[in-house]
Amino acid sequence: MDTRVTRSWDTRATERARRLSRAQTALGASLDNKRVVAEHATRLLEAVIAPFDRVCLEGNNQKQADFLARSLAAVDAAVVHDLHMVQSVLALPEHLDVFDKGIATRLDFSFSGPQGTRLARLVAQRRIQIGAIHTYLELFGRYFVDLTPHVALVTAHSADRHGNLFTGPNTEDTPVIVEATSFGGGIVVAQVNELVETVPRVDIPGDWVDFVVRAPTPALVEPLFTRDPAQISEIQVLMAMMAIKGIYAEYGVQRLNHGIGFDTAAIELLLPTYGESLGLKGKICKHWALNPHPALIPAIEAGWVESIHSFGSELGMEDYVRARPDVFFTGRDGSLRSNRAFSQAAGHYACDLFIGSTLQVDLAGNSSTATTGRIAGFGGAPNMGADARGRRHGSEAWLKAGREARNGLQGARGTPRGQKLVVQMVETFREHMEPAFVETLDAWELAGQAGLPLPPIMIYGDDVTHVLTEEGIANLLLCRDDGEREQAIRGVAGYTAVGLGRDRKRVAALRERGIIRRPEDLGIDQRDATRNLLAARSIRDLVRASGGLYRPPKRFRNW
Amino acid sequence: MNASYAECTARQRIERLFDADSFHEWLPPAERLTSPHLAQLGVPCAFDDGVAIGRARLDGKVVFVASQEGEFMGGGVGEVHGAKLVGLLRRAARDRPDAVVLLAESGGVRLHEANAGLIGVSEVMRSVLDARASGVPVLVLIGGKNGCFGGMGIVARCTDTVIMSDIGRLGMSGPEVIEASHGVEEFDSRDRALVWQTTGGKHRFLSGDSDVLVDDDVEAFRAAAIAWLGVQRPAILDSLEAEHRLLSERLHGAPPGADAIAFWRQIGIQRAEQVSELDSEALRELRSDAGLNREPS
Amino acid sequence: MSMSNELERLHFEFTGGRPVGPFVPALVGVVGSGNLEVLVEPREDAACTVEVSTSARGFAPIWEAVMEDFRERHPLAGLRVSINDMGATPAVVSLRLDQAVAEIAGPRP
Amino acid sequence: MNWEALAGRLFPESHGIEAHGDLLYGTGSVDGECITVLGTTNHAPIGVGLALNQARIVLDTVARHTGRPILLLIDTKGQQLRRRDELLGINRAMAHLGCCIDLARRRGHRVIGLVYDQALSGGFITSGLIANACHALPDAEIRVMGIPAMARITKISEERLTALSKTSPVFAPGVDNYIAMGGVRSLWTGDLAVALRESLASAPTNDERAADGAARGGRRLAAAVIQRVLDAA
Repeated sequence: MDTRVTRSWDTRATERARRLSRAQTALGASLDNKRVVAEHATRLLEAVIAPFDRVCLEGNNQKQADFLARSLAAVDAAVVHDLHMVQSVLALPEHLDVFDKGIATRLDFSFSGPQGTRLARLVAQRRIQIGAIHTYLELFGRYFVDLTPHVALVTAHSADRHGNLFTGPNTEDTPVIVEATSFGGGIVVAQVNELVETVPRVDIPGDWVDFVVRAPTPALVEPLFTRDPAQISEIQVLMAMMAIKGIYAEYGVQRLNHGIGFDTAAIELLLPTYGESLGLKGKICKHWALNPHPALIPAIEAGWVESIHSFGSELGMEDYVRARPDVFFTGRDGSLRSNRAFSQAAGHYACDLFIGSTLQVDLAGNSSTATTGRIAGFGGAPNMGADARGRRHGSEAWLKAGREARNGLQGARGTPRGQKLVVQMVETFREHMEPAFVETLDAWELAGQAGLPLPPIMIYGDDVTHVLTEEGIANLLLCRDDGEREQAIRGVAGYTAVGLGRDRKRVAALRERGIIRRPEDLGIDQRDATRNLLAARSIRDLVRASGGLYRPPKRFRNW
Repeated sequence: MNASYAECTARQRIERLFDADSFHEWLPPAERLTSPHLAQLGVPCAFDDGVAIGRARLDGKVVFVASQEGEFMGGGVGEVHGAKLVGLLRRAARDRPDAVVLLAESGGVRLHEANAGLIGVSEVMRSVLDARASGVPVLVLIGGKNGCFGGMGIVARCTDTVIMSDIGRLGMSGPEVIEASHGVEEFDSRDRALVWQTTGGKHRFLSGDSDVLVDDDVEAFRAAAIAWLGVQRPAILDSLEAEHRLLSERLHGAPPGADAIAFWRQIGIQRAEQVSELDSEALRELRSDAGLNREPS
Repeated sequence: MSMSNELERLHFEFTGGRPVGPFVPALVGVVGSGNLEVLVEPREDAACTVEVSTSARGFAPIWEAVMEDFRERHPLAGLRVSINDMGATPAVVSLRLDQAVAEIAGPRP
Repeated sequence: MNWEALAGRLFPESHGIEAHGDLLYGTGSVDGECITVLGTTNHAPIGVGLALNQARIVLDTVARHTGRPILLLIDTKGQQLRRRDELLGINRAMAHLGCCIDLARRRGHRVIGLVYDQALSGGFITSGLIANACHALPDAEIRVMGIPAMARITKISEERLTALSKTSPVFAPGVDNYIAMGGVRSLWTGDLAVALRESLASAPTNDERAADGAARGGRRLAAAVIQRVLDAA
């Protein structure tokens, strides 16, 4: 029986050709091969974008296609409207202006830190329909399934005549966006800071790129991962000591990722001092999936680090990375080659530990940075902070965590396997005495407000293996029921209402069994936790530690 | 690693900079001489009202010392705080120690005590000049995060010797105040490199407003204080005429606008554009090459 | 838990405990935002008193819990503790209290 | 009050005071004795230039007219808020002006300050407040900082500061507060020429403001604290 339909099979190709010729007629002589003059950028977009298209406007963690964002926000809404935006980060006002103007109506994204409040307002006013908030790898995956962009507006450092792109240290999301769009029958437009004869290296081949426009001003790049050691407190030093001795040394963690924050910066700055005093060099922290954190310079220089693969780069670290090719992934031109998709995959499957901070933790261990009135999303944390159930290769840390999680269980849940260490590190009270431990996360209230199908939880309780506060470490792997898990969390929640609500006897019993361990149980005297333990106490110390190779952006230079 | 001066509290600076265990405090915290004006504003007091004063020894010499706590009210001078400084300086004029050493870290007048603070700061200024007139040298050390501003920025330039680290800053109005009144084009207070080029230790040393530039290290501050302890700037007509010539030539000779690098080049500093990269030792060479040095005579 | 414009004053008193012995008053910490200063002085009688003046209002139950744990760690008699606080977290309060007691107990064994 | 009217009432016979931009200078005579007059008008912001111009006049008086009294007429909105002035060291120029006035005082020149309109802290601290004594006209105002700027820095609401500036002597800009706190020696009312003559006759040589503040009840602690430091063991 013949079940074949009669249809033409190359509609995407013909549509793409139609749009390219529309661009040709719209731009005329000013279109030089692939090169578009900046003044005609908006006219180009009106030619190659059609209403209801899926458009991927590169808004990354660090770099932004800001000129193309402005050009898109300037199109005639009668010509281009009802777009479905798919992008990693909503970082710029223009990223939301397109919704204000009706140029776009639907959105799938991953993170919107700076625009979270305005996004929540636009959703409440029904000006934006949110498809879903994803983690990065999830969104990238859908670019190849049901969210393939029709048009991609990306950013790179330079381009040559053929359209070969050099993305420089901040490659970030560009490869995965261009791959999906170009081979999915879409059109790729790139803004660049420079047009050159030959690019230092080819990051994106020219035949995947349709148009290149030199932006009037260099693309915006944000130094997100720079933490000034001068702002690390004694309490954060104490918590870093506990992380190193109570978790990294305990499990022999050699492969890990650090979330952004002063807590993790404190850990990085304690490796060459406190870590050294415990004889841990070579035993922990050899391989990293993280951006070139300036706070890691002293540990690299002291020989702790063998390899780092990065999602993106960090402003000011270019010369240092170039001088340390053994540690970083660099091109023939010597500059960093970052890649968010691959680093996220590495973080999920090839790292034994993720440690990061959060705003709220509840009694089940669920953790979230979602707060009412703001829709922010979580970027890569849900991916990095989840057990990799597909993983099969063993490691000391992974197997030990697996044993602790399954010791004494039977059946399916007791089948021997490993488990990823996911540590939530948080001071019991944040500034203005906001408690980090709560009975109910704000995420529930936000879900109702924004009409989300699920409460936006960053890391689910059953993926969290340890909760670390200034009061101690709660090892949830060893808890065998919800009651134990709740008391273990209350047992490190300090003087918050959740902490004060602890059953003192049960908490004491958990401490006996090693499920809760306080600084003194780890042989740590609180009064040793001073800033003198930090391998660098200021941005300038980091510059010195790098032999002058680290050149911090202006906003960090107080000398 | 060295002991950072900027990291220390006011009391730690005294403990580590002067001869071991030589500090004898007057009006210590237990006497609870706190500000009478803060409670009505819901602001907690400090038992020493933000400044520790007393007698100590520096390389064996008797010195009267004061150290302002930059973290309490930004080191601002209130009624009690100012009176403690005035008392110290008047006692110096009376008892003639070998020198007075002020560890200054202040935004100037403590705005929470506005009028009382303003009168207090002017009394401090008057008592510095009285102490010097009685033959007692007065030195000021500036190396805290908050720098030395407002009325205290003026007091600093009324002393015999100014010693700064490159983290220290010395001026009158903070960048935020200037930005608030004339906009971000006048002064972008977020551009820290610009802020330090305008009032930071390196600029003040190259322009001569600071006599000494040291690293952010308590030992370096101690060594400089010892070297310059006895130095006095006579407050006589000739020296004030010389000061007038210097400031007038600077005003009329300086390039237009407020570009520090152009200013440094104009006063003869080589490699002016690299100044922010260089350490204090290299800066000292640059200044002496330009013939701008004033050695402790 | 508001930062309105009055200071909140709290007082705690404990009896019993071992005499702390003579010592020179000691001050730790600085009244900066998120920080506090703690002054410890000898008392003639055997009580242990704690006076708190804070700009962060409405946290009396937490201060009480912190002081009870401080008492458990350092059951001392003849000790007067005075605190000026500008919104320090309980972790910082406990750390400063321990630092103050360490100051008067002399160098660590 | 504008400066010409003021000059006429201070020196009824004649005076040679002129305004050059915001700078006032010249001479006047009291009972035949010539005195140097200098100061500012138009609520002048004091930049490096204006500070140096005033210092020049004081130095010339000291160099050429030993013992001649100096009258400072003060109307300023404080220091000039420009990055260029900070770069060029406005704090050093202000200190220089203060040191010149201090030198004049030590060499026997009686220096009298008069706040006749407005005085904001930065521009006044090294002129009027360094004189032998500083006086004020009844409707003059002395302020440390404008309330909007003060609210931003102290995080206290403008409403609260405005209320405080009506009730609390520490915040109120009225000169009577400064008199109560000893910052200003007296109010000049009625015949200003007489008030000037009396102030020249009774100019103190050392700094009595803390004592005045205690005696008048506006600043009860300062003098006591100073004394406790002097007496401390």
